Amino acid sequence: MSLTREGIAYRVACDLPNGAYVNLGIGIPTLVSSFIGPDKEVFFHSENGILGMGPIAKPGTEDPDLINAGKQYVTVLPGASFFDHPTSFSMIRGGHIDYAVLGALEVAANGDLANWRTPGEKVPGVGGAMDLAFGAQNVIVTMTHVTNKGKPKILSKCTLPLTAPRCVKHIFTDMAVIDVTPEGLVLREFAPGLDPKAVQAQTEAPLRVPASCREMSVPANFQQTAQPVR
Amino acid sequence: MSLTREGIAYRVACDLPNGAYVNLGIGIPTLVSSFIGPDKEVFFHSENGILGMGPIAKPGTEDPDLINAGKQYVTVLPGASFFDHPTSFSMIRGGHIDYAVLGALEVAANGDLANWRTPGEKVPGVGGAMDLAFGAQNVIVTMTHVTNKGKPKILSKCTLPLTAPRCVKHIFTDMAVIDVTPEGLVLREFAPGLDPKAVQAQTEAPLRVPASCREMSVPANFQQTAQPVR
Amino acid sequence: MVDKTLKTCEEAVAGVFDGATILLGGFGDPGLPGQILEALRSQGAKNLTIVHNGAGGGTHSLGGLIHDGKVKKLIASFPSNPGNQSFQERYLKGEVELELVPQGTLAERIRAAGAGLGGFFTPTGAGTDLAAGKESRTIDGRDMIFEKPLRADFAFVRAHKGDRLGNLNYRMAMRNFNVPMATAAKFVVAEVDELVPPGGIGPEDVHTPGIFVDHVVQVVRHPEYLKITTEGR
Amino acid sequence: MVDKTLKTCEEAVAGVFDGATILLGGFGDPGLPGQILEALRSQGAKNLTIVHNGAGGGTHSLGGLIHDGKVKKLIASFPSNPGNQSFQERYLKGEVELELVPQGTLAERIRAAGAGLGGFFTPTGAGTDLAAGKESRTIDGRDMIFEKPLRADFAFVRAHKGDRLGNLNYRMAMRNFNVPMATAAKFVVAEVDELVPPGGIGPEDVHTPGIFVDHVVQVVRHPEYLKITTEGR
Repeated sequence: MSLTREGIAYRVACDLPNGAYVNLGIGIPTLVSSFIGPDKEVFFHSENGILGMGPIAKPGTEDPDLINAGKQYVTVLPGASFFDHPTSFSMIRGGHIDYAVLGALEVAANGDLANWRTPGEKVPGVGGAMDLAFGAQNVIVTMTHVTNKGKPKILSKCTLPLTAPRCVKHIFTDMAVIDVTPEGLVLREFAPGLDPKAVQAQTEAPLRVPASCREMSVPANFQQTAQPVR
Repeated sequence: MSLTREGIAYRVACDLPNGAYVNLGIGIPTLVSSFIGPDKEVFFHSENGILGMGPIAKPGTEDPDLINAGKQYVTVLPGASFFDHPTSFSMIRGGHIDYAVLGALEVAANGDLANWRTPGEKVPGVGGAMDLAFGAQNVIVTMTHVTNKGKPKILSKCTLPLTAPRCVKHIFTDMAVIDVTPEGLVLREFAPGLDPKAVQAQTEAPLRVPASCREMSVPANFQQTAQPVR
Repeated sequence: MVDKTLKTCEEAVAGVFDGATILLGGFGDPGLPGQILEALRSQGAKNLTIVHNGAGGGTHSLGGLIHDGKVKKLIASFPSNPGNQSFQERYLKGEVELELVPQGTLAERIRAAGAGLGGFFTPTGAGTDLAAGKESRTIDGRDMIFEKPLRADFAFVRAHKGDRLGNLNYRMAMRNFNVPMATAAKFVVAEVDELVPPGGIGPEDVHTPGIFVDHVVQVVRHPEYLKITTEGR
Repeated sequence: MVDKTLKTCEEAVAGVFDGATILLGGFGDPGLPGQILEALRSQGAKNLTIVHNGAGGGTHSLGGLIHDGKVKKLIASFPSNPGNQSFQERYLKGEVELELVPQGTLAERIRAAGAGLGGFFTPTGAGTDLAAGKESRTIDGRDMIFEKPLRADFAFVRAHKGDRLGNLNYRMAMRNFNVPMATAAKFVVAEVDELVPPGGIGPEDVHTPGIFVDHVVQVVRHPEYLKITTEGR
């Protein structure tokens, strides 16, 4: 078993505390906002000057002046605010964003993150990736555990250019929840039906498995029996 | 003859062009705003976050949230704006303020300005004086030509601590209008009834007197026969 | 549900410890959190470092805190107003330290702290007495000095409207130092005239987004506000 | 009387010279001065350096300017969107230079220029490929790199409302890069939806004070605005 993309997002959403200020990257991270339960308020930030974003705008209700950093038409909730880029990145660089949830190409055991240059990509683009990786209080990575060629993405050392050194605190994949600690990677949870050994087999960097390590609690509709998410 | 304080302010006001953005210091500079004729629009800036200030508030109409940098209750004109200190000093430091009209203790022939520490003053205070002296496009000094002990304030070299080096462009006093040029001080105008020689006698730094040097044109009510303004 | 409101100014200052550094908003009275300041005076914390444009007036407000001997150091641009007696008396006796900073540099240093920057080069002050001990370099032909970010343990600010999420809106000239100060401290409390529900401040009218603010406390403006505030600034 | 209004976008770009550096506002379409940009494309100036978050879409807008070969260099954070074909084709042929800057650093460098600062230290990028050639130092235990101000000959921005004094008000997410860009160029023109008389934007609602703006030109939003703008971003 492994988690669907929605499952990974759901699992991240479970960990975000009430009152958190959160920036979501493109891809799986974007899905996180839909899984915040009614028991808590989480505030979503967009680099282009929005705090308090609501859901994606319904077709026909889009406002041309209201997009998110991924250029989707969005909405805002009561209590939202608009501001300029310097203010928006003061929130990021100044450590005011509690959680940045980002995709990754590679994560190293020491928390190094590589997510801005893909191998073979000829035109580089960095956007706000470095600002978020350097600035947010907690960088959470969501990704598939291995590449679409089956190679591990959690490594002893990144091979791709770094986005930021030693920034990742937590890794959420289709197979596991892993914490980055001063003593290395710690396996906190594994997907239903897996075990620590199965996770380690897909992880190049060594994982510590504490006594508290357990199977994830994720509804069945977020699990799949097929191959892990590509 | 010499100019009254109002006369100095009037003479400065005559030189401010239509559309100028101007910051007025405390003292004689504050008086300048009342002498802007109806033929031009000049925009007054206050360090504490106001652009487009109008006159001092009439008694009984003061708003407790609306003061100028001199802590007087003021008004704003249509088209005014409010902003925070970083923005306000971006206007100053960034060279967006066209004219800063400041008082001075001493001005040197090379444009050095000393206006922030008085001799014998035990508690220092700088406020926005340095920001304005370093940042404004044109620094205009208004002051009495000599100290209240009759000593020249326009010197070959300042004796007091500098506010900013080489910043003053024009000097308006009760006796003269003097331009600071790369070739030294140039006497542009002298007060009615005086002559270049009389001005030089009260000026420690040498004055160049070009052929264009002339008597000021200032209404009689701005002139006084008594001693120069103290 | 998130609720950042406090009931009293006493709660706002309860955590202030001896030796704390405090950013105190306002320029003159607009934006000065006067009632939090009075609560701070009663709270008793001492050896404080206060960052404020001036030095407060008479023996009330910041002047009162200094008068009471609670302030070890003042970081300010203009503590030399004739009204700043409490500061001036203690300063001349050597009982309060002063770090004098040009007003724009003070605002920018606070902003830099809130923005996570390590400092900046500015022309302001280069070649003057206030450049003493500062790193200098010539950039694009202009002499510049290096200024460091100025962060604090606490920031106390005053706004006009606030909501339970910490969003703030300022009237007229209230914004001044409050906007950068609200970004640059570990614990930020705003005193406001009016608490409104979320959305009560339109999203374009939020001047300090709630992300920067820990708590909001509604106060009733002193009926003699205007009268009181015309003295001693 | 001061009147900063222009009648046409052609007037806005008339002074643009070959080799000019231009700050181009907007993030995606909100705040993008699309009609000034079309006028610039017709105007014919070449060897331009454009500062913009992305690289524009397809063969219209900034994409069109690049497609036409008018752009010598792009200073951007994210020119790698699949929609940025014009840029990518010319970049891969070596016909356009690229200076890649992290988005927050780009905004802050522009702000620093407008604020008269000489540069700043930031953690963003330290120890990465984008730190190459940059001065670095450790400040308060954190690795930082030095970033320089980024100023320009021209800035073109888009706002919602404007007045004859140059005051601007932005709707929703239009503010983005426009606010700092309007402060950082010698000649600044804003394209607006609506011209209002002075005071038509309340003094608390002015996001870009007129002091920063040279001219304002009112345009009619393209009726297919929404449709057009959903492609190629």
